[in-house]
Amino acid sequence: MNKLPEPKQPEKLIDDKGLRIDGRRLDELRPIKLEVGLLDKADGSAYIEQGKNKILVAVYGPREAHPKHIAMPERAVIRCRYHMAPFSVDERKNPAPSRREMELSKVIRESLEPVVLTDLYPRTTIDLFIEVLQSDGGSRCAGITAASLALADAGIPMKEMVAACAVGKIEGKLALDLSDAEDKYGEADIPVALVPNAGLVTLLQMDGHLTLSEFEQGFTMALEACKTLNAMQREVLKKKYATIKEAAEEREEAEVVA
Amino acid sequence: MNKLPEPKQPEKLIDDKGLRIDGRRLDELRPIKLEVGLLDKADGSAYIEQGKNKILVAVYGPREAHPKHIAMPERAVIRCRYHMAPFSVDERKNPAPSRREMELSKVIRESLEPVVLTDLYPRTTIDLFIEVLQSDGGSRCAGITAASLALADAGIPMKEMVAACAVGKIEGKLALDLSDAEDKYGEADIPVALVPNAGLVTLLQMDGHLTLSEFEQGFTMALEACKTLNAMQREVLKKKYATIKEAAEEREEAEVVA
Amino acid sequence: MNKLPEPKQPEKLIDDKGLRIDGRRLDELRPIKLEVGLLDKADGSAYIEQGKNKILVAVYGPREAHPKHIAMPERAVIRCRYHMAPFSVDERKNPAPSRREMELSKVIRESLEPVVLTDLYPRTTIDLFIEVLQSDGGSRCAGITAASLALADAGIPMKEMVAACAVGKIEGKLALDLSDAEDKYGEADIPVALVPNAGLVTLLQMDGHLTLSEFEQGFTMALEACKTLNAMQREVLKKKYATIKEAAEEREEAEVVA
Amino acid sequence: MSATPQLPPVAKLEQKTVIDLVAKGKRIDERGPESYRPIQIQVGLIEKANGSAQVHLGKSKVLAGIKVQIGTPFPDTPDEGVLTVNAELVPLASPSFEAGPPSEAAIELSRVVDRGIRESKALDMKSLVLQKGKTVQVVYVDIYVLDHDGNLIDAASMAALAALVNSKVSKMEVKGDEVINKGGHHQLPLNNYPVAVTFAKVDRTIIVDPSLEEEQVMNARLTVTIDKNGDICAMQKGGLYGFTPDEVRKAVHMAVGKAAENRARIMAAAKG
Amino acid sequence: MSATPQLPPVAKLEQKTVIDLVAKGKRIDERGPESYRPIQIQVGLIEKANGSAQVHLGKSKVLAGIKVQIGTPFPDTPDEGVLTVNAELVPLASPSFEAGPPSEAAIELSRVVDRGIRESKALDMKSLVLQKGKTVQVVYVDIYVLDHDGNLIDAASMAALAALVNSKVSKMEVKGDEVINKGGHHQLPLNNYPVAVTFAKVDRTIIVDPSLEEEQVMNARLTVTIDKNGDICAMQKGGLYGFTPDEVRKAVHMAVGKAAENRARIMAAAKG
Amino acid sequence: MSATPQLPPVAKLEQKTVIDLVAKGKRIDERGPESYRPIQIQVGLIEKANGSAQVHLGKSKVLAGIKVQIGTPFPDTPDEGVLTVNAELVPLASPSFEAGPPSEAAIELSRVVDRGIRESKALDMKSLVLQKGKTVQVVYVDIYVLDHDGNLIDAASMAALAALVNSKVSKMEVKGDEVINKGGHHQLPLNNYPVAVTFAKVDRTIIVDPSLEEEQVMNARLTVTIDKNGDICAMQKGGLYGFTPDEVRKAVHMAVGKAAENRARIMAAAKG
Repeated sequence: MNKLPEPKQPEKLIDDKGLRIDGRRLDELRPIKLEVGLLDKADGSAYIEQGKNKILVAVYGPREAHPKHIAMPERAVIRCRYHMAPFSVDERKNPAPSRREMELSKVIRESLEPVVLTDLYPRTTIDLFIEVLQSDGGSRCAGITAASLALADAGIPMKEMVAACAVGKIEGKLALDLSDAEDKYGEADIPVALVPNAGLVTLLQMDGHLTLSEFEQGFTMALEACKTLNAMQREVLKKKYATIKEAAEEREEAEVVA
Repeated sequence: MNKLPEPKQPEKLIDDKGLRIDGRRLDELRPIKLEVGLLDKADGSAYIEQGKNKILVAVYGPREAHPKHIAMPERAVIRCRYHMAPFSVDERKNPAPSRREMELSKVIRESLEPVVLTDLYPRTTIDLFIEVLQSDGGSRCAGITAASLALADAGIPMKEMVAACAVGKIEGKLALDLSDAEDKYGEADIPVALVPNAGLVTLLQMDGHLTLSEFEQGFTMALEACKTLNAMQREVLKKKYATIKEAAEEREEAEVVA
Repeated sequence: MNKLPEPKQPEKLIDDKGLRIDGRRLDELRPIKLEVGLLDKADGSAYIEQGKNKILVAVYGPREAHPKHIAMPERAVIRCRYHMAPFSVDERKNPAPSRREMELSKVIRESLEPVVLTDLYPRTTIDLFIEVLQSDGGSRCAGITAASLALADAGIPMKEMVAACAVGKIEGKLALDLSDAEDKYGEADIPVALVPNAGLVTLLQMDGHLTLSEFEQGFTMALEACKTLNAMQREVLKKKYATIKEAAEEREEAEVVA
Repeated sequence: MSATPQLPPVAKLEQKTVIDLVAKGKRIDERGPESYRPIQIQVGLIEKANGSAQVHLGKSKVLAGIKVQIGTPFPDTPDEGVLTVNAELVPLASPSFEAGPPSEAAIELSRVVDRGIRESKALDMKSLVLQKGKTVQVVYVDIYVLDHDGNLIDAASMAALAALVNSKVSKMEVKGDEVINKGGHHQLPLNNYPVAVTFAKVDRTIIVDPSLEEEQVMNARLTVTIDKNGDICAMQKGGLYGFTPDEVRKAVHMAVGKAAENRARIMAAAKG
Repeated sequence: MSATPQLPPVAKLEQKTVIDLVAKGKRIDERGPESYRPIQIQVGLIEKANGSAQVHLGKSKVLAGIKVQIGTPFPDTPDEGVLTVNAELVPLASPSFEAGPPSEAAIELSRVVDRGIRESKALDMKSLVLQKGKTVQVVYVDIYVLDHDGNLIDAASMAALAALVNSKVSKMEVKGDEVINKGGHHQLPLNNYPVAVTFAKVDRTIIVDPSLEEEQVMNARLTVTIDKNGDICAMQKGGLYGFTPDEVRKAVHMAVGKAAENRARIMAAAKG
Repeated sequence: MSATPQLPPVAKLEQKTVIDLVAKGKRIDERGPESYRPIQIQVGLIEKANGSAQVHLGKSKVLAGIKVQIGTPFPDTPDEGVLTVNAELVPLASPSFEAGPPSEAAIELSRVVDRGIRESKALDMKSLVLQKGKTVQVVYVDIYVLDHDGNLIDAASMAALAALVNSKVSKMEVKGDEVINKGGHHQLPLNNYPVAVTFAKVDRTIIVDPSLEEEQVMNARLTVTIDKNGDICAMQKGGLYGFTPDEVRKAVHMAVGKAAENRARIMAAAKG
């Protein structure tokens, strides 16, 4: 007896109108909020809310590799830590990294490696810290989406940004961007990360049960969603630079006036 | 309640004819199978079956010491890990090294140190990995016997090979090469390793109860068994080199023919 | 059910005559025994008994920093480990360092840093090992008092010695140098370390409940007790050097005679 | 082992500026010696927690989350629940933080916040018992540092208290062998509202709420935690040097007023 | 933290040879792009285990052992047994493996094998319950890598499945407070037979079953685990680069046939 | 992994002196080859322990403390209590000891002492049971090395035995769900009194009770633990070289007399 009474399983994941428990259509993303540059100490940072996911990402680097023996003579080493706050999930999570967090740190790093111009910064590390403050299904994908923005915010040269989104199967139907409950009581989940212009899939995992044609259809849904998310990412950066430019212009004007 | 029902204790360890539960005489070794050179990646390897013991040994080295500060300027450092697979024993063993495994790694290393010509390879390490895939009493001795062969297979210069065997006391009588059940329900166990030509005992442990004269008699039995095992070790190497030589001759012949 | 029957809580901590369970007055220190130079291998050592506290302190250094990267180019690094023996407390303590021991190691180190002339020994470490063999309330303060002596015994140059003592509140009254039971059933505890001539408070912690005026009064009591302890410290060193001097003179005399 | 910390190299000039300003009764961010940086408190950000609060103290940012679980009491306190305070100095928050088991700084931070709550008897431990000696509520207060610009103790202490005030827990009871929801929610029962106030000694001056730049040049640090009655419930001195007894006395007296101000801020924010 | 791995220095020339061959539709060990290396499967080598299998995949060697113990169910699945998959990359198997806690490669390996078994519902978890909510069988699948010459995921996945098929467990029941043997043995109840098929992308070509030399030059890796119905139950992409969507589609389709072939091999070997 | 130890650099000259003396049948501290250093044993120093003893063996100092707690038996020995021997080589005792988890030297030390006690059946394990299969006494023997001047095994073995003889435990019983004091105390029930005797081989000579200087030049070490009847209950060879069979035989015979002498010292000291 060391557990709280469990929240009940929802009776149905899709209602008669074809809507999901949070009112979404099957091919609809959850509400997304993206921000960059919130942290003072980090070289770059970003924040994403996707459904109830709340994820903060910081980038430090390129900086001197420490300890030195991890440095590589011809490129920067990318290091990545996906970590969940103890209060981010229903049952308190022990803060020591779990096997799941270690695996996700690896696949997230691998999803971002292809776009970072690591050969510009030999002997350094570029460190990515993804802190899941609240988790609601799809946190690895949301983490990748935010991490790309944090890298951009840190001024790390990249070919382009990576966006990620999962598609799943609930009650036999493919559904985009599963929430926690949908993931738990659904039948499959496929997280996908895409480098849109290069047309490269850099994250692909799956668990559950899918026929080949379900996979084919779901994979395509996920790729489309990645493109949508990539557009949002670019929008956020555009806004940021607009703000910076505006501020600069105002400063210039002020100087002219003065 | 976290245990499976226990296997029953045998009623008698020695029957009316003086034979043991596996049909052996008191002074009889278990069936032994020795092989060398089974592993592809290791610099040397050996395999031993002794009763139900199944033990695989790999040698890597001499190789650059890593981390560097463990290197010694005037000799090679020998490192040794005795490790049990989780499925090697009745109750699943946690894969993290136990205190017992740490002690055995030490005494096994110390049993082999005297024969390796470590001064030929200063600043390097010679690494010995002993993996007990199935354990059946006497695994430290079987591990030493196999480790000597693996060192020879790796071409590490040695004065000679070390062989090891335990002798024990069951139902008041000295018995060679105890099996698991005999060790568990017996009264004493003395693992011994011998460098035969040098006449040096390099492993000697004991637990249980022995009078001085029992020790004297048992110790002598163990030393004799070590010599028998050493002959087997040499036989295996001889066969290996014969095979290599044959292959070389065939190759030569083939070349002559061609 | 994994606990021994608990010792009973004393009915009263202060009796009708104003005396405490061990017969002390409220402003009275426990019996104290101080010794220096008991250990052979350490560069300096000291031992304190304060009530039932029995604490041994060793100092090693200044010695080469190991690993090297912890060294500081302009000063010695002080390292400190406060550690409790498993048998030092009522319930056996796991020998792995607890969070409490880690915190105390830090505040004890910080209490001693100001007096050690660390700039005389750049690139070295001065290591302090405080082993609580038996604990009886106030062990961090007793540890500081003994550690200063051990530093002196090791010949580490210091501005002066630090002395420490706690004051607490039991049954609403301020009381000096709480014992274990008083700490457990009392209402507050304030450990204080003082550098007497410099007039610097280098350890100050508190837990419990104190009004401002209680704090003011208790703090003053603790500072006075620190001065008393400092006199004892100096006495011990004086005696030590007297003994050394005597021995030297005897030797000289003996030489003259010879 | 605790070792003299290696401080990041701060430019000597910058260091001198910070010290010189303090010596003149000024500060690098233009505050007075006895002023806090701007404080923002937001509660309830983490819906999955039983309570949460984020505190911005200048540029320092700390998030605290409360989780209430079911567990067994400690054998020597069968009639009390369990309180666990844990602080994580995640490497996201500062170039000086490293991934791995809690550093001594993280342990000290959690223990100082813990002492404030525990010693002021803020949380009613007896009310957490569901079945004496067997089943109790375990209250986890997890402190997550998101941006480290100095004085984490005060930020964490405020975040922890605000999160406790913000808490909402299902009403539970034990039936047979199971814990069941009785329906409805309640706040964790609080009897006190401790607030930590931290002082630094820079050169010979006592300032309140040191920023990171000030911490890097301070001689020593003193935290005084004050309860709702203006009494002291916890103290902690840190740093490589010390305080004169008079400096200690001055800080203790100053803490009472500062704590009251910050407590009012917390209550206002937490009750919304 | 996960860091860009430091690959062992492979001679540039050798690296080029491997790549050039693949580009021409050939491979360094003379296989075709869509061929596995020779596969040998032996079961029952470890008598003390409840099931065991050794797989030789070319020169890669993996041993899997099953242990069935008694334990308690997870609180949120009181009516299911427990499955634990663990992989050890012991330093005996490769100069690149180190003694110590599981590396991220070992964790990924065990988790990919675990997902195949768990998500295909291969093991009938409900049948492992001896007493609902209290006593269940815990099935440990321990994967032991003995020689690492590439594509450990497929070798481990085959070894794990063969060991499960090879399993023999005493029939048990709970009487009063004890677990007792009812007499007799049975195989662990299996409902599915998942097989992992791993592809590598070398230069721009997709090959199956990469050897170590090929892994060291590959751009990326994709594992597709196929169940007995030809459906997908798990996938895992690895490596520093990516796949085009079409490459993914091609691999998924190719996996179905390869899995069926290897499943037939496993069943033949395991049933003897 | 166990690695060839890096011995502290001992001046070659000093090393030679130690060896030359032993070769002549002498020793650097003027003992004979078969003599122990002076032994002092004090018991009862740690009042909070259930038993304690401090042994000075020359300049080596070892403290052993006994704690008796309540716990559950191991599943395979439901009718026996639990004995746990642990040794700490705290860095206070030697410049060669480091803080951290037990080194292999500490583990070997604790296991050799443990085997002496366990294999001689010194402690009556059955008498530690309070409720079969459920509640037993757990006897912790903690060995604390305070000053390391060689031959820690013998010093620790003597301290452990003396602490056991010195023990005083409340009489307990189980009532309902609780362990209660019956009133009164008793000694832990001892049936045997094992004593370890350690030999070193320096050059070609066997000496007893090696000091640290002698350990640093010895070829090998042999410990023989002798029970009260003069029989052997444990042995342990250590060190980088070996013994001839005759040297082993000689040591075993010599151990009997030495053990008897030291046992008498322990009993005298422990019974006061």
